[in-house]
Amino acid sequence: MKPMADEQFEMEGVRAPAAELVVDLAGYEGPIDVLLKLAREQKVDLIHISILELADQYLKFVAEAHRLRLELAADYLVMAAWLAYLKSRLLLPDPQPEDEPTGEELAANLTYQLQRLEAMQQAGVRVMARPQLDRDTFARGMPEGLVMVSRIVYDVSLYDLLRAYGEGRSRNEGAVLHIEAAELYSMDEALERLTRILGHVPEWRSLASFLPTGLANGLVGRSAIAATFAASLELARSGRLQLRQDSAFGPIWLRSLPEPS
Amino acid sequence: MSGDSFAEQVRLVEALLFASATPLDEESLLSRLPEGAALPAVLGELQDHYRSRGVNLVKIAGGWTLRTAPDLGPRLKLETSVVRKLSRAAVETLAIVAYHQPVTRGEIEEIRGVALSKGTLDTLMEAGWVVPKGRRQTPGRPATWVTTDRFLGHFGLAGLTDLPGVEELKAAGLIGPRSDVTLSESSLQPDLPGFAAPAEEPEEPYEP
Amino acid sequence: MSGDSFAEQVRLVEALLFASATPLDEESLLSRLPEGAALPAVLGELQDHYRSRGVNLVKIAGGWTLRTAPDLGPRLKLETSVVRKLSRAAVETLAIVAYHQPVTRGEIEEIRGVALSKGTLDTLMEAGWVVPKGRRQTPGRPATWVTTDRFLGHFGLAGLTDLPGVEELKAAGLIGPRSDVTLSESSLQPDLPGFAAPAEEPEEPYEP
Repeated sequence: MKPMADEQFEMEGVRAPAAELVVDLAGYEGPIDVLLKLAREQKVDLIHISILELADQYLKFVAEAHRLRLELAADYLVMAAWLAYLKSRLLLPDPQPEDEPTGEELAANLTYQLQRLEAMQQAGVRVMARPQLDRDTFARGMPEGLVMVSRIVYDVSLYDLLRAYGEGRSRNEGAVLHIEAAELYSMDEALERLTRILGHVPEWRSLASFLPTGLANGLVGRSAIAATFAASLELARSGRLQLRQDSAFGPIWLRSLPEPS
Repeated sequence: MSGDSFAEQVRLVEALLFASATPLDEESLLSRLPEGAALPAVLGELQDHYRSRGVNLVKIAGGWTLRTAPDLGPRLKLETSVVRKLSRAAVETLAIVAYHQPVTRGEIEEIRGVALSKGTLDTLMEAGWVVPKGRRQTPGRPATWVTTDRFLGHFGLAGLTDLPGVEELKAAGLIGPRSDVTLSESSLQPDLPGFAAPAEEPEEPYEP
Repeated sequence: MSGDSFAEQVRLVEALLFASATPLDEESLLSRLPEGAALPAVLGELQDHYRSRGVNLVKIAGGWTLRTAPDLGPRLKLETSVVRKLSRAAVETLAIVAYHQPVTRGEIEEIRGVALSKGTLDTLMEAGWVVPKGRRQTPGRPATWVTTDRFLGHFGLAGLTDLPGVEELKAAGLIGPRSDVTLSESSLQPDLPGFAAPAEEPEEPYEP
């Protein structure tokens, strides 16, 4: 499997001419990975690994990379510096203040990191070695499916029903009453119509003959009678016509008066 | 590969039939078996094996496939009950149908003062509580809605006359002036419910 | 229905497992069996029956399903198979997420001792094997990553406790939080690689 080049690590593998150390940077996944590979070469359990020896090997690895003029990522150089420091802590007596970890503690932690990385690398290999779906093992190609029929049960009681109805009614009881504008023959229209005809009516004629034609007998017709009558009263008051009714409920007659000169 | 035992051939054909997304004809099966494999015998063996099981080997449209046994078909279905809340609009609409039936959609909207969203009557019809019955003899001949026996059953009513009357609802405090709305407020806020022009309700998510 | 014989229960469960497109958990199976059915015995019977056949009964992601026998894989080579080659970084990262979940990007980088390149988690997420889930309640509230049921399904794992060697790793203290001092606490070398969190790549904003 070709490892994916990490972004700070895009150089191709380079082999040292000498057999002593092979530097193939493209194959490493960072400094800890390099350390782990070097540690494996010691062929002992990681718990008993010699950190001093490991530090030496790593420093040699970095030196070799330098000799080959390989550009090492900063991580690798920082690790080299840290290992050199650790080496000195392990070799010299420990005059450190108490809140500082001892050289042995630092070494133990490095061992732990190596173990943990190794454990994860092995786990990855073991997981990948399992039978994989659509490679080693296949699921049913034509599942007929299981039919799930769900029946909906509504959670609503008679009380909910009555309350909802009551709320609706209560809401509407407080509502504003809208009166629709009815289509009626207005007094203004009647006044205009009568005024237009006046002057041509010297003889008595019944009020009914002044009604606009083509009106239905219903509400609009009745409103036309009322409006025309009211308009005739208005014109009589201003002295433009005369009104006459011979008996109760009898026909109403009208005629025009000459314009006051 | 030619060394496959008969049992191995049976295993392979079984796996192929299981995993294939289509029925496999004998040609396709043979192409995956060693030269000279006795496919008819293999298929015969599998057919015998599965005859009494929950899955059968059947030939469909020239290809072989594994199918669940026909007698188990109904057992593969599962009916479950899902308890759901009815929306407020639906409850109110149901109540209006109950009290005013037969009632048209337009009349329900007039009573509620808002337009009825699409799913509301559908939901009630699906629940089996209301049905359309007849038409109003007015222009457009709109359908009228009534409640069903199932509605009476769900709410434990012997009949529609069991529903309390408007006066009784008033006495029970279920109808009455709303204390939270005063006249002065309502004149300031023309968009109070019941005052605004009917507007389409926000459609509630409705799943069939 | 309660009169189902054991053999009938086996047939029914077999048919259910064949018909279902996904693994079925025991609850779903029980809901389709008569009251008091001996599901463990039924499953045991089926598992035994299929052990030597071309299809096996396996437990995956908490449910039961039938899968073709792994040894036949190379012989099946169905058109649907797309084998994904994973980079070494991706395999290691997948293992770390699987064994340490929920885990942040920073923690993955700490274990590997190297910054994670951009595509690695993307590749795993694209495969449907890992997803971000929740955030760690630490400064920066980093997203944490977990594996999915699809990951379990792909690798045929019944659950996370079924991961290879998970018990041993736990016992060895190589999985789980570590209580003792970490090197990053060393005041002398606060920025050592692998000990402090590596230089964080600009994290894309992540909305759960």
